[in-house]
Amino acid sequence: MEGILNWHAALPELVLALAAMALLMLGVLLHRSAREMVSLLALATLALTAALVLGSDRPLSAFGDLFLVDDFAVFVKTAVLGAAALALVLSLEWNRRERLDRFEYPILVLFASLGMIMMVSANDLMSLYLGLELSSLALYVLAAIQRDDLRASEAGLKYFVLGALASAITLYGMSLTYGFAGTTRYDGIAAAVAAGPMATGLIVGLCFVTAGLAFKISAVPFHMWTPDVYEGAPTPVTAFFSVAPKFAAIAVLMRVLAGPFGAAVAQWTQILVLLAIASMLVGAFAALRQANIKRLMAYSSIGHVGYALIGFAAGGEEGLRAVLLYMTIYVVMNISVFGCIVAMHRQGVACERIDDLAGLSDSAPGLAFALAILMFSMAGIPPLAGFFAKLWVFLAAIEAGLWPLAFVGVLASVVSAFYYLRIVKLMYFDTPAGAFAPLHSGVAVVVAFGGVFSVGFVLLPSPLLMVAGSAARSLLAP
Amino acid sequence: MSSVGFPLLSLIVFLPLVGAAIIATVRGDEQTVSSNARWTALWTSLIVFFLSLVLWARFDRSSADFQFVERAAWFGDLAISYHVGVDGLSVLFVLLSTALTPVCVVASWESVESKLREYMIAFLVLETMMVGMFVALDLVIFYIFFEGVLIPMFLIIGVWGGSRRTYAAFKFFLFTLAGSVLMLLAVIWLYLDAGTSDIPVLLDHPLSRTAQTWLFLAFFASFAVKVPMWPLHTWLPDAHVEAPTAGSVILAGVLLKMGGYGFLRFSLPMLPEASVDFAPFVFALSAIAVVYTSLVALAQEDIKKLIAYSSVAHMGLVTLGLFTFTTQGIEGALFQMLSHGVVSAALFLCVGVIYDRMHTREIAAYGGIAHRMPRYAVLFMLFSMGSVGLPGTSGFVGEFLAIVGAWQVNRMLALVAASGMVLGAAYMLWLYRRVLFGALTKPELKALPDLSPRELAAFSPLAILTLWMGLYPSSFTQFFSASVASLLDRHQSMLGASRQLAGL
Amino acid sequence: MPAVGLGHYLAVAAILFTLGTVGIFLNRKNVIVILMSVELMLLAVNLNLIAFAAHLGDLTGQIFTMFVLTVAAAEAAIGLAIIVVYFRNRRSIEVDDVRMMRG
Amino acid sequence: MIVTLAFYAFAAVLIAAAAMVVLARNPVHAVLFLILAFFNAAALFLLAGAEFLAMILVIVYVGAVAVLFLFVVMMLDVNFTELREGFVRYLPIGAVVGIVLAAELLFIASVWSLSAEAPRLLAEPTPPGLDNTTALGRVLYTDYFYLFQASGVILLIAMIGAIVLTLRDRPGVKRQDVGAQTARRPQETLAMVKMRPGSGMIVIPKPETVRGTEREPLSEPTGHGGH
Amino acid sequence: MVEVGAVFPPLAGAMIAGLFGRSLGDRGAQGVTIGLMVIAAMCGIILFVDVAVHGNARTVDLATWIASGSLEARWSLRFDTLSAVMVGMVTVVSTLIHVYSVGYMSHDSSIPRFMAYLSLFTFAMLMLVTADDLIQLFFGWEGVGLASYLLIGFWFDRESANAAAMKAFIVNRVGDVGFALGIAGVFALTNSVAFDGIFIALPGVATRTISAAGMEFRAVELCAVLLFIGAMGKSAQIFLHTWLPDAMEGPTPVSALIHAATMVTAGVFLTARMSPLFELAPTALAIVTVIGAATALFAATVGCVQNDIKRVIAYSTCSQLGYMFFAAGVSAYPAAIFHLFTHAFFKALLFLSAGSVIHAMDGEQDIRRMGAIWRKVPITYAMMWIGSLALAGVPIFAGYYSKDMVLEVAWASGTGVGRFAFACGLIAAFLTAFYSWRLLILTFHGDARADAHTMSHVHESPPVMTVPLALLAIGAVFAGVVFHEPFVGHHYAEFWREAISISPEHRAMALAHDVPAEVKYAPLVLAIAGIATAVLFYALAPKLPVALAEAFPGVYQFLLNKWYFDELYHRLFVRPACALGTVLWKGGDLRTIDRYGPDGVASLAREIGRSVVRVQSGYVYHYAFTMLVGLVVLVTLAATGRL
Repeated sequence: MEGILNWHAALPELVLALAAMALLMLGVLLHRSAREMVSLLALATLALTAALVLGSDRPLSAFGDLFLVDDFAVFVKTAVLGAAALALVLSLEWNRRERLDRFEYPILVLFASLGMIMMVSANDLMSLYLGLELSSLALYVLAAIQRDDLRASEAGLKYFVLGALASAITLYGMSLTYGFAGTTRYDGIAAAVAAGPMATGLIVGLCFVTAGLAFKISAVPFHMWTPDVYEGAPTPVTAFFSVAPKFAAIAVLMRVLAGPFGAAVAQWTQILVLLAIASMLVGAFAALRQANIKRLMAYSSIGHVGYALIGFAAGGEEGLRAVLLYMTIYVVMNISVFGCIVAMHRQGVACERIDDLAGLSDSAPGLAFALAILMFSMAGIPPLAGFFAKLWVFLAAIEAGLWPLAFVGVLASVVSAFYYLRIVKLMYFDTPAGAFAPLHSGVAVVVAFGGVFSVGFVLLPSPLLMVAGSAARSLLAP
Repeated sequence: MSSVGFPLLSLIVFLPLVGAAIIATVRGDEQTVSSNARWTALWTSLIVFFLSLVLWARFDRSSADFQFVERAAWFGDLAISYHVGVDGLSVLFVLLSTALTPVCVVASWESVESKLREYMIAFLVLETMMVGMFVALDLVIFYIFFEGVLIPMFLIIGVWGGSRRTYAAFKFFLFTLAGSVLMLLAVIWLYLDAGTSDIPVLLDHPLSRTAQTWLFLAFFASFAVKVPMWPLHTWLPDAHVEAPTAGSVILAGVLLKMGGYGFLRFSLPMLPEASVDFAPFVFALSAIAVVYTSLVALAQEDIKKLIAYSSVAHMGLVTLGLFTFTTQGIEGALFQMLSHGVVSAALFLCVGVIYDRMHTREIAAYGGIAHRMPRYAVLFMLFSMGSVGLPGTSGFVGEFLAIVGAWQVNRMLALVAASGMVLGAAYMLWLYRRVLFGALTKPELKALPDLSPRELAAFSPLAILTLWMGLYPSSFTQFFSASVASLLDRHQSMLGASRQLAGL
Repeated sequence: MPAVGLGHYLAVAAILFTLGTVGIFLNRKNVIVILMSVELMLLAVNLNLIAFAAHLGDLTGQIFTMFVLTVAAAEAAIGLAIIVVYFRNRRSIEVDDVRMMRG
Repeated sequence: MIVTLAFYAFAAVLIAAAAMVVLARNPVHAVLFLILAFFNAAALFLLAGAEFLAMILVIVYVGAVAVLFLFVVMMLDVNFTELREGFVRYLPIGAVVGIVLAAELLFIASVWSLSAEAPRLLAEPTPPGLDNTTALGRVLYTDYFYLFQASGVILLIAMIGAIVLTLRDRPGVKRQDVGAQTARRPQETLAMVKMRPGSGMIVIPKPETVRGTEREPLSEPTGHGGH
Repeated sequence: MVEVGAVFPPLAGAMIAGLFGRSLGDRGAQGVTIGLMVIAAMCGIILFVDVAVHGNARTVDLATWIASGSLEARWSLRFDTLSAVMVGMVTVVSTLIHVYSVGYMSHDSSIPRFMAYLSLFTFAMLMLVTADDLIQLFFGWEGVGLASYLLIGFWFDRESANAAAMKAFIVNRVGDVGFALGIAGVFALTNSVAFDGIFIALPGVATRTISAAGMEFRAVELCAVLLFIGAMGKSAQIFLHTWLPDAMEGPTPVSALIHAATMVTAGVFLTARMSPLFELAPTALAIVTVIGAATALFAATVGCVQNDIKRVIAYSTCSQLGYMFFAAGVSAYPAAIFHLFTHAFFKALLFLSAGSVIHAMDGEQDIRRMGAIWRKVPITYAMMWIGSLALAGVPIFAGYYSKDMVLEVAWASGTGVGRFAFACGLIAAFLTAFYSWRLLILTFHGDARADAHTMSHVHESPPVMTVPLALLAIGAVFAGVVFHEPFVGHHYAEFWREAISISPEHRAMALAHDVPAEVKYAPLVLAIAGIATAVLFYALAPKLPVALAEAFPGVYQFLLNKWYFDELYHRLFVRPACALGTVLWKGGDLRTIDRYGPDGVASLAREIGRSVVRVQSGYVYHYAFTMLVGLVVLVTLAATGRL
């Protein structure tokens, strides 16, 4: 438990950081031909890091309580690293096709992942802030990495401007928290919050921090960047955005709210209820009229965050576990859907319009089938995995008596079913718009993974349930 | 609970998936794939049907308990398990589902031209979902199958449907989904309240009156859409009209029964007081359904739409019978569901036969085809009479028992229910007259061939069932009479208990 | 304990922060001004942290400020780089032009 | 007293300068006002006893970041633009939101009360007798070493990011690549062609040509001052 | 064995002829069905003798049919006097008509189908009369309805036939609603649907009341009325009679068998069968009497002006059924059944004779285009005379005995409704005689009004048609005199035994033999007067009816248009139902439920989506502004303590 310089607690982070730097050197030395190799090595790095994460001792805190490893951190880190790896797999094909021949790409992904796993393990507002910024900066660059593309640069610009605003907001909240609690350590803040009536400054700090993190998970009304950035950024980057940072950010939010602000549960529950309702509704309604599939997925992800927040608002071990399960299932489904989007290209041009999917069941039955499964799963239709995700959050919500949330949730799920179905409809009911180029094997693996997961989850749900349960427990009783 | 070592129910539920997997893995040219899909689907569904005949044979008809029970852990720490079994209320629905699936496969033998493989897969998956729903003894499992039906059905309507298939498929899907999600909340609440989602346990789980009221409404939202009850019925005509023939057959034959079965399985026994409280409301809606949709059926110009509306009217009789809480009412409703499953399925097949030949469902496009298709005319007449409720056909028994049940509750209700007899006769005979009878003047009809042996093969089991159920219904009612009796006993005692409680 | 009360510092920081936010959404000129507004907000944060640190007699606030400054610098670098990229593509950095994607 | 007066003076200038950053029509002016604001903020830091950070602020911000801003403003050569009517149109509602936010934050400032636990929870109480810089230095490289390293990585990312985004490959520019030149073999460049008299010559292109790399050595075109 | 032999051979015949008709051929189908009918008829006669004459009533139990709780309906064959009489009559008449059909339908293209339908009908009718419970009775009841529907619409390429068939089925169904509800009511009351069970339980529940439509009724009255509504439908009593004249669209043997001899009398049979119930329900009985009397009169008036030979006879059937009902209504069920029995013979005879005429006239049915053919079809002519004499109630002919008895019991009942029925019956007797002779004269005498071609082809029917006619004529002549004594004589109770129960205070049967002479001879006098009037109008002064019609155009049109019942119903039910259907469909389903339900919600969702998306303007400052508003809202809520 103790030890100021307990380095081995942060072994995965160290390995990841060093490997990223080493790959940077490799890339610089090999330059032009390096992208493929660096990407593969980055994948290996992610795998190695994930293995180290899984094997880490826990619970363990290090660096004078700046850093904490527990079941929760391990769960989230593994998921984040896995998501990053899958996104990287998708980029292999895309980058070759789109002539995005930059070895920096995988390295930025590695650094972004580093930032995420750092913030997941943060046990202090400062480590949180640095982890957050570490990942954010890498993500800003990634969003704009297709720098000759106007849309990508606009996406980068928007993401950056709003991200900077959000981090300023977070920071302001942190400063207030620090000031009024007298410390930046989580346990210290928890003690300050728990002691007597809460200082107004702490409540406002809570609001600011929550708002800033809500930006990262794109919860309404801090979601505005999402559709534009998702649309503009290169597809594998969007895929990465939609899974890893989101999971990490929601995990951080959980850590912060359940830990330091654990005693203010009454306050943050209400904030989350508002965010959840707004997110679900916006996610459901705004996506109805989208023509660009990435934009649609952006709104879809906003909606999904709303659902995850339901579980969060419900609180307790059940609720937190529901969030973890929801996010895990969401991550797998979403990355696979993006795999399908990456596969959408014909005559060397990437297609993003939903209408481009028309008649896919004729030209690429396998892909269409997988995407259909994923869409039904996203819509939460049993027996697919997405249903269980929703089942658990609703279970938690009802257990906590949050009926309005549950109602809005189910109604929004009906509305959102419409646009998921629309994609199925295009693929299966409509006449073909032309075949896509053949599927790349890496993309196929990602897509198949998501499809098999969605279908097969029903058969063996208990392992994930158990792991998520212990993660949630460790968050509540460190 | 008589338990068999052999996992018969699981086999019946999941064997179709195996068939689907076999179909999915076949490679080859279009011809091979199609032919393989047909035969695999046929054999799979037949094997499943024969397996379910074992249920028929070995089911202990004197017992109201769940039989052929299987149970396995599923969710680890949650008290949600894989639990299946059948009792008198469900066993015949299993048979209905497994019997109709091969009929559908045969009916789609040649009429489906594109993506036959996917079509057959969808049907087999659908069979799994349907049967699974009827045998589920765990609320969550039930919900999964209940909802899971939507996916294959959505595709069946949407991919192989008519010109407005998209609208119909979406309407079907979203309408039913909207109802079901509310039920999901109720399911979750029940699970939390009782600590388990095991249906046999839940049946004995006492609930406060307020809780019953809310749960009833939530379940109602789902089942009423599925049944469908007026005014939630408008998805049905659209879905039927656009669905391919076999899709309509399954939709009318089995899917509509899911709502009635749900009422019977959950609302009545679990929520006795709320059921009694809401009975007048249900009666009102059912009565409106019977009269309203029958009148609407009279005005239809599309054969399928007419039959679809007639389904709504018939199902109105089902809900009416269920909530009478009389032996005759409930047994009548059950029988009516089974009978409607056979008769309306057959009627949709009938429509399919001429649709395949003429590619139109406009009533006005036909006339006098009895001249050319005497066998078809006979069968159509038989099923029309079944639909009309002529004694000696299956339709009579359920309808009559429901009326008897209704009479014991309210005389006017019985009158309204019985008025369906007149209106039903009116629209069915009007349909028959315009399609089959009259002079054969339209030149394009003059070369219509009569039923092919394959079509006859699809019809014959349904015709036999229609007559068998009409002439010897007790061979069916004996399956569920014990269960219905115990349901009513339980209902009475629960009502009594809660009244006592209220008295204290 | 500094001579000036914590409240005064906080008030200044609050005004600064508000100016920064207002600058972001009222600005119709160019994107760089938005960046500057963000810098103002960060400055407000730093002022807060320093004031608290002084008031509490704690170094954490100052350490925090230092990291904030570091990050702010990095952020500025990346922000400006993105603006440059955008300018190269669009030949403009007017805020109203940054709206190719919407809806 | 003087300290208080100085505080008010610096604070007033700070706020005015900040307002001008937002309001200035000329971006160059805005940058200059930003620099002014930084200076005043540094003064306020000093008043609060954070000498080291005050210096850092002046050196890092004014010396590097603000200048960087200026550099970019100049480089991009953006026009001076009028305030658009959007500004006026959105001013009221913007002002309302701004005022509400400010009011709330000022409210916190006015009624602040630190947590009773705060004194007990301090992570790094200011060690008595040490000057500010030493005290910071002692903890920065010990207790906060982890974060110090992390901030280093952040700067690395900023560097990579800036390069990735702005370093341009110029395909037209010819550069010398000694390695490539010496590695060339005759077979790759030389084609022996048998000529029949009077037939003219057809140039057969070589299947592949080794081209020189166009990458410059790593540098920081938009570099900035760090630690 | 005999019991089964009486009932099921027709079913076998129907199935054989129906399913294998094409391979059997016309002759084969005819042979099989007639052969099986003969077997049934022989069994029927044996049973009649054994059960009715020797009193060996019995019930053959076959199988359970419907069992639901205490409701248990069984397949069984009940043979008591009532059903034995019916079985005997039905099998014999049906056999004769099967034979007749061979000749009548000889030119038709689907003879096997026709024979199958006839046999099917016979089977259903037999199931009806041998039922041991109300539900089997209902099975037969609906079965004959189906057969009737199929036979009326036999020539299904004729639109009018289809319309008539539908009308018959649907109007019958209206009555059946009453019947079904009546069964439900009886079951609710007695907890049984089997006759014995009902009859045993009835006395105990006679005083029970029941609420319906906000009113209190005596349960037995309500049930009896409901059952009678069923009977009205099947027996074409006024208000539900409209289908019967139209039913003449069917081939004539059908009219004879179904719409004269057997099916339409099922209502009377039902009333007699349920006599224990009706005996407990005086109001219901009064209703039966009034309806019956009104029908008798109404149909007779309409019959006087009809021009279709079969329609005239159809209205006469309707009228005669009225007689039977008012007899039943005054508790004189034996009289009703007796009239039913004799009526079966002479009405079948009349119809078949009419069929013979039509056959001779090449399908012509309008008596205005007949005339002067009596020499060419002498046998038919004679048969028609016999039938008409029996119908008019001229002594020694069957109708005389039964009709007299009916009128006497009506008088003898002594009640007001009984007297009303008597009065109506007398007038109807006059009218009956009048239109019968009108028909005779117009058809056979006077000028030849058909075209020359038709006239040249008029020929007597073949023996296969005339022999059944002759056999029926024997019945029409002798059925009255032979069966008068056992059916309605002084010892009628010994004949009917338990099959009919009449409560002791209803003494119409007993008193009928002691009515005053003027009552006894009034019908005969009026019948002769009717005949005389007809002769006057159509043979001696043919201008007179035309003048009368012109003098009272209102009355004439009123009668010609059958009291405008069809038009009334069309306006009142058919058109509104269709219009309402369209309104509910287009206005209700499409424009209300769909528009404000699914479609409305969908477009609302799209609309919301559009406005949500509009916020997503693309401007960074809008985005930032939204975020800050969100922040401010959160902080405000926090600051004001709402969080």
